[in-house]
Amino acid sequence: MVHEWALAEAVIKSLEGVGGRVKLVRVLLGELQNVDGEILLLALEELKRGTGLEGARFELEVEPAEFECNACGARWRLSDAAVGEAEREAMHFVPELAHAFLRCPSCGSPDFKVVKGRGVRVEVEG
Amino acid sequence: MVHEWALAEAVIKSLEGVGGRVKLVRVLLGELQNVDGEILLLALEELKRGTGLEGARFELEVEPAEFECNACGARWRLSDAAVGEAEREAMHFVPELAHAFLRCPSCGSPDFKVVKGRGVRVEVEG
Amino acid sequence: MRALDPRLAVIPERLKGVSRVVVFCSGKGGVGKTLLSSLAALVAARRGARVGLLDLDFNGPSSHVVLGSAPPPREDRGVVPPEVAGVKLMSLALLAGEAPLPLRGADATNALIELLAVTRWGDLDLLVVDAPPGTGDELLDALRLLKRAETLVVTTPSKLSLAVVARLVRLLREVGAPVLGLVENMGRGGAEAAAAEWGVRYLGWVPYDPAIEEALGNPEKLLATQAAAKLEEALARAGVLKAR
Amino acid sequence: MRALDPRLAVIPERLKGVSRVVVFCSGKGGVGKTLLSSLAALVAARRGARVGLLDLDFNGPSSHVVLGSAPPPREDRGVVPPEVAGVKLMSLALLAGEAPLPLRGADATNALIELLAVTRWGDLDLLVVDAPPGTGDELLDALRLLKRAETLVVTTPSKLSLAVVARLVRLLREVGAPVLGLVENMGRGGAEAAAAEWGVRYLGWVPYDPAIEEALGNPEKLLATQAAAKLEEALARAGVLKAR
Ligand SMILES: Nc1ncnc2c1ncn2[C@@H]1O[C@H](COP(=O)(O)OP(=O)(O)O)[C@@H](O)[C@H]1O
Ligand SMILES: Nc1ncnc2c1ncn2[C@@H]1O[C@H](COP(=O)(O)OP(=O)(O)O)[C@@H](O)[C@H]1O
Ligand SMILES: [Mg+2]
Ligand SMILES: [Mg+2]
Ligand SMILES: [Mg+2]
Ligand SMILES: [Mg+2]
Ligand code: NI
Ligand code: NI
Ligand SMILES: [Zn+2]
Ligand SMILES: [Zn+2]
Repeated sequence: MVHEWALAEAVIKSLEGVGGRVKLVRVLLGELQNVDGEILLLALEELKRGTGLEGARFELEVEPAEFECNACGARWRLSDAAVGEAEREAMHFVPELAHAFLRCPSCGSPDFKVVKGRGVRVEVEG
Repeated sequence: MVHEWALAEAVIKSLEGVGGRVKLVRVLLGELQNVDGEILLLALEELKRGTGLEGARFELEVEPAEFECNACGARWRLSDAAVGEAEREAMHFVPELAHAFLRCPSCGSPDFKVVKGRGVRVEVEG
Repeated sequence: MRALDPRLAVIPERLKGVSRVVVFCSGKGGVGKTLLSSLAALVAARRGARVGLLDLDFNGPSSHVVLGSAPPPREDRGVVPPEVAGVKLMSLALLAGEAPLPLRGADATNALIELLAVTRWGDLDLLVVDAPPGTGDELLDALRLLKRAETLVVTTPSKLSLAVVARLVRLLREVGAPVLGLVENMGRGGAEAAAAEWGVRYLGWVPYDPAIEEALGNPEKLLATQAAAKLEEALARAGVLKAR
Repeated sequence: MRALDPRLAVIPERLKGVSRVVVFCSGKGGVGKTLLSSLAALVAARRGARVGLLDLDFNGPSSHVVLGSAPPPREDRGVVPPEVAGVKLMSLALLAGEAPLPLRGADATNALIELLAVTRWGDLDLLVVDAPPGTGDELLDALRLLKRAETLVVTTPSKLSLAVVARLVRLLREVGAPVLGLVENMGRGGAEAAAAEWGVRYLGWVPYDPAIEEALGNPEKLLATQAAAKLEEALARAGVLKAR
């Protein structure tokens, strides 16, 4: 699961342009990214060295995934879906693979929206 | 420009399911729809007869169109663009034809977002 | 205060007079969706049916090239599609001219909703829909908004097409769209086994017909091709054509 | 408080070792973008170049069918593409299995951003990109996010293809993407006049080659076809292949 490294690199990269002293970095993670928070924090602590982010604290928040069917309007959560380990693994590379592995629990359609819990966002407090 | 009739029909149709007495109907129109407000109001007045909407007053509001370039980030308005009469006419059928007729004034790209001023929305006050 | 989208409300009204909607789809590009859907419309019109043709390939429209020159749509309490060789044609190309029209998915959804909300097809026995390649917004929304739509799946016998079409057939089942059957284009039976494997009715094949290229844009010539004759057989098998 | 998308920030980093990006596009489906882009990657690899192949046809991926079976990507500080016949292949099909993957445009944008943010191509002389048909999110975003991308336009000589490709060529100019030239596939010169008319360099033609179908999935056989030989000439003319 060392894909967390790629993510940590991305977070550090995205902070390069931020001027001034950064005190707090909040990383908002969609549940669909299926990221191991501990590994990510470890990676962030290691990668921040020598970047001017030494003084920054990292905080993680995971947003639960929520889906809405475009066909029948049903709403459901990732925890309601039966997904195997391999599928979860694939989705943590590319969350859009949800459209291959998940189906609306009410009508079976793969045509649904990810209402919440897909992205990665970084918020900075100076 | 009797496309306004189609729109008026659509507005009346969309109100069919609304229960109770309707006092005010606000029709929010994107500038891109390029609709003749007077004709639309006339059509609405005529079509409302015999539908239970006799007591309803219709109000029109036009939202100016605004665009944002996906390539260079520039923002502009419809009034900044040179568009011929035929193009305006085509866009009032299908506002997405903006992507055929308009280009980013800064970089020439057709890959832009319609940030505002495309849709039709109806709001009802009972 | 409630917000409503009036365009969605009027779509069923606009399609009230349309008896049947058949979407030519494939997932794969270049298999002949456009050629066969246009031919199907022409063949049905020749048999006396009232026929419409809706080009949903917004990014690469070409039904108007197959049928030949059509005047722009007319405005009359909505938008009235022009008629070419007995077929009422609606395509963004009739409005966009020669300009490239790069639409993102969300734009395609909106364009489709607008087209369905304003087009006055009148009474039709058959509305033929030419789907774009892929399984993106246009196809998903067409199946969502055209509630009674049936589908006709087009493939060539190539492995590259079959691999993509296999996914499409599963998708059509998942969204609950009826599949009338599979038409094999530019082949001579090579896709029959795949149809059986997928549990889809095999409607027959249309050969690669060298007369097609020259006939593009000329409805009479198109109707005289062997491709048209073979397609007519397949459509009859599918029950899409009324008996003469 | 400022919100940032870390995925976008890391993309240039991921492509740092890539010398050249060439997108095979057309607007039109079924003209051979996938076949020719895969062949191009194979040809370049045989000449000793370090080559990657990115399949952007998310709704109908098939580069993996042309190259033949590839293991799934490996995870190592990101995602490492598997190598097939010297070509590093990245495709959603390697992750999605047989399931249909209907992505709307906004999903395609996100999927592309994720892929570009996590894939570790390493050092490449050439990254070949196989575009989907159409001019939707995948193509627009590829040209937006792969800032140094050059394009190679593929067409057949058919009127139906030329009408669509004409729009694509204008679009590429409008978004400022360099056009290396036009490759005519499954023809023998019929598209040369169109290239001249559009002001695009004509790179040559690749004939319809009946040996292709049997060779799909077998890189050695593919490399031995006449189609590969003719494509190699066209790529050399475009300056895409280093001298041996
Ligand atoms: N049966 C056929 N015989 C000859 N040419 C054909 C036949 N079917 C399709 N074609 C040609 O193949 C190309 C792709 O067909 P088209 O209808 O545009 O496919 P699609 O709509 O699936 O992308 C076009 O040049 C078309 O003229
Ligand atoms: N030069 C060629 N000779 C023979 N078959 C070809 C040739 N080019 C493409 N094909 C076949 O044509 C079909 C469409 O090609 P493909 O690469 O999938 O097109 P696209 O990616 O543009 O949709 C496939 O079945 C492919 O094997
Ligand atoms: Mg990820
Ligand atoms: Mg309109
Ligand atoms: Mg087509
Ligand atoms: Mg392809
Ligand atoms: Ni991982
Ligand atoms: Ni009008
Ligand atoms: Zn559902
Ligand atoms: Zn711009």
